[in-house]
Amino acid sequence: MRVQKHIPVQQAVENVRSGDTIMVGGFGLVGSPLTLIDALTHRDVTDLTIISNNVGETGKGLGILLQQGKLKKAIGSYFTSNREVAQWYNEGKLELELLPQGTFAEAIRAGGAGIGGFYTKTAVGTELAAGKETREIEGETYLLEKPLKADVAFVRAEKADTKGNLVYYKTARNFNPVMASAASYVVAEVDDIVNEGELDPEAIATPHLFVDALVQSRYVLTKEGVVDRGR
Amino acid sequence: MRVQKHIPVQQAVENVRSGDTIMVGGFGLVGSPLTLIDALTHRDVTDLTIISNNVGETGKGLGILLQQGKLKKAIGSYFTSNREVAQWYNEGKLELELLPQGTFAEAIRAGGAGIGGFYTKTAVGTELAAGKETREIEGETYLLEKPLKADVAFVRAEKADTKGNLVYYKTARNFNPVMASAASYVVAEVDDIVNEGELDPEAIATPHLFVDALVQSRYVLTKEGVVDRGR
Amino acid sequence: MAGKEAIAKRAAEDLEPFSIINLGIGVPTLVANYLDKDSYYLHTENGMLGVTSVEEVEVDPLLVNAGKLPVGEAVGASYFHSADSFAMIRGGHVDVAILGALQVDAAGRVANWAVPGKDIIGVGGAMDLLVGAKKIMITTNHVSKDGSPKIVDACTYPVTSTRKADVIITDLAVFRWIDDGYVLTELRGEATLQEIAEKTTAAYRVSEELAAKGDPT
Amino acid sequence: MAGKEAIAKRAAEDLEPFSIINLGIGVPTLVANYLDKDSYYLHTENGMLGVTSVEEVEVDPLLVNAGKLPVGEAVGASYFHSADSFAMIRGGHVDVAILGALQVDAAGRVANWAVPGKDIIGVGGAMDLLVGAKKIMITTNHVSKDGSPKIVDACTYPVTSTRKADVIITDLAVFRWIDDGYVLTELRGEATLQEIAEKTTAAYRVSEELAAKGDPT
Repeated sequence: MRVQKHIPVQQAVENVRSGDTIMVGGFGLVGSPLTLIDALTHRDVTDLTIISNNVGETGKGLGILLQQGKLKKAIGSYFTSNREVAQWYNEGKLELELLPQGTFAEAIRAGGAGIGGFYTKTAVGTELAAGKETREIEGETYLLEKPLKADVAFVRAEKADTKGNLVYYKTARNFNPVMASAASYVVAEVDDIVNEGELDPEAIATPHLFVDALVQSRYVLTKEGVVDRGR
Repeated sequence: MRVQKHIPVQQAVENVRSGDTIMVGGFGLVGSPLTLIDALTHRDVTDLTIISNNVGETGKGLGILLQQGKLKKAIGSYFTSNREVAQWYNEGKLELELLPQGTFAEAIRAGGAGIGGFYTKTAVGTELAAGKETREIEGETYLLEKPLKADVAFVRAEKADTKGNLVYYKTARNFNPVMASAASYVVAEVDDIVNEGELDPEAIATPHLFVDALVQSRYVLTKEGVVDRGR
Repeated sequence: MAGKEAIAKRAAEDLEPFSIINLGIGVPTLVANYLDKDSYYLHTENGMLGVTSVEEVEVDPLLVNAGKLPVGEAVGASYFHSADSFAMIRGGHVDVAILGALQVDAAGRVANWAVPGKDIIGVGGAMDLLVGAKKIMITTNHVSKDGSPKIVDACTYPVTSTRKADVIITDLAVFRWIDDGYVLTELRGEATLQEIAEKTTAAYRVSEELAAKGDPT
Repeated sequence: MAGKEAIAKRAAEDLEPFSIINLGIGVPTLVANYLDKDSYYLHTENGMLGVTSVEEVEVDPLLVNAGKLPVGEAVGASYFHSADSFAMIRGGHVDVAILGALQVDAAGRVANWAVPGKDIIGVGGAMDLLVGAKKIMITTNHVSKDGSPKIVDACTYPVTSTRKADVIITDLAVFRWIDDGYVLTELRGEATLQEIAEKTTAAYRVSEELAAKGDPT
């Protein structure tokens, strides 16, 4: 008997339901699970809430889901990289929740770590503090921020072993490890699946207990842009 | 011009002043900076507050500082491993602050991460919640816990490169990485100092920006107990 | 098989393959001896996933479990720092925590960290595990050394958490929390319903199956 | 040397060797071109310490800075996830953050993330850096494209933080926060005290040295 975590990408996205909240790793397209996103564009789901630093780029990555009208809301820190986000927002077809990038990352970590809320000085006295509770701690003002959690997380790593342990590649790591900790169902898209024991136990950034399924990447970011390398 | 982080252990402990709060890594003696602790036993300092999971063992590691009467207070999660701690506490010669181990670790991380406080369900409804503020979050009760910070942190790693990047060894990692992030002056005791570029950039657990000084380990934990391997 | 070993073996039988398990100090540690190391993933809160038992000759003083006992490393193991380790626990990523207990009460509360009148100077990870693990399994002798019941109406020892234990496995019985209280679901060894009733001060129900069978008369 | 390059070069001269520096998008990114890569440690909030510039031929699409521009890897570099990266920033482990600005006001507040009337849809790491870095250095043109002052009495654009900027380096001048306000400490290029006075609406003091020298008459 074995747990087989490696599954077809179509099977992985079958777990997404309309109305779900989905975390999607990546800083722009760097470290973004492009193959999972592509598969999701072929699913008939709507009203998704996306927790991701950006909504991809115009017509790329998560930007395709936006164009398809599948998104109800986006929670992130920098939507400027996709000009269409503002347009959908202004037309009342997309809700936005903007957080400072550090607060965004910390809120996801908190969601995965069972932390009910945390106090940060970031954004105190700015428009992004509107409606948020403040508290004086040792003479300084802090904001209370809430954890972020999701139904599904789609992350991207460089390699997995068959148990589901993950290692990342350079700045493609970004939000992926924290997102892998903060969702009920976690799928990691990886470029390579190696045998267990082939990853250095000291260098595993995401232990396998966080990972429910693995899919093989098909779309990769190259110097020339997103390339379909087939499968 | 170079920053020379590698210094003699005597110089490293010169930065400790009476009344200081010192974080000391290790789970019992595993991953404990025994060489730095030894050097501290030769300093004439008093009224130290030690933030460490344990106060070493009886007459070993931090247990020596206790016997020397240098400690005013200990903050940790499991003092039972040194029977003398209870004795000093009962005689009114040592203050204790006991935290659940997860809250202890998280409080140190918070201290290093600029978090002003965090909410956890751990210890709710127990004697360790006495005097702590509670808050209902989505129908559940949480405790507010404060960050821990220190004047000095003594940590132990397996290897450092000359820049001060650290990697750890198996379960000797424990509290060391978070403590390295939460003190004004951080000294890492290491078994080996290698050239920069020799550590895998993906496997560095403590980036060099956290580390002020490196010292070569002299006392090591072996199957036969603590051994002086000279220098 | 000694009582403790028998409890550990029964606990092991209760675990789902491929689950993530954290073993407390004492009897729970023995559970590892009854688990196929390729089918169960042992987490230890001092920073490791993939704990195995270890032969004396292979002992590494820097590779220990939460009880500071030497352990081995499974293929596919990983290491992480204490804050990350407890993030796993508190965040609900550990499937089962197996813990010892001084007392468990009818409300499911566990007392396993402090004795009244003695100095409260150690808690370790017990409170975090009780709050965070998806399932709590208590392994304990049914009564304490002086013969007094450990499964009681209300804990007289300081509780470790207000969260209830899901399963209690003793040398005499198995109790499972069902709906709003414990149900005696299994008698172990030569134990009888009568004996459990005498040695348990907590209110509990008896499963239909056990009740139907009754005690030998 | 173009204005932006000159500002970046001046900013580089203001940095202590071996400090940990985070470079914002725009002019700050150019500062890297004037730093010896062995003596300065560049942090980027998307998860890397040890950023260098990169030759076109060595571009790696998965190795970028916070502006999503390709960068290189210094010897002794390290990678970490975003929560750890911002823990470094918020926790005070970055010595200097060099940021651009739409406005800086007499209270030292920086506005650099949103323009009134335009959609507020991006903030990135600016607020975290302004709160967390030990020292804030602003690099900016002295006036905006339409000629209006950027160093103003009170920001009319939404502020990024209430924490003051320590140094402002423009194409015309250097201001340093000393005690309770900005002091003009340096004129750059052909700039005169008169010109700075005309192009700055924030109240500021003039350093004794500059005041003593006066403008050419």
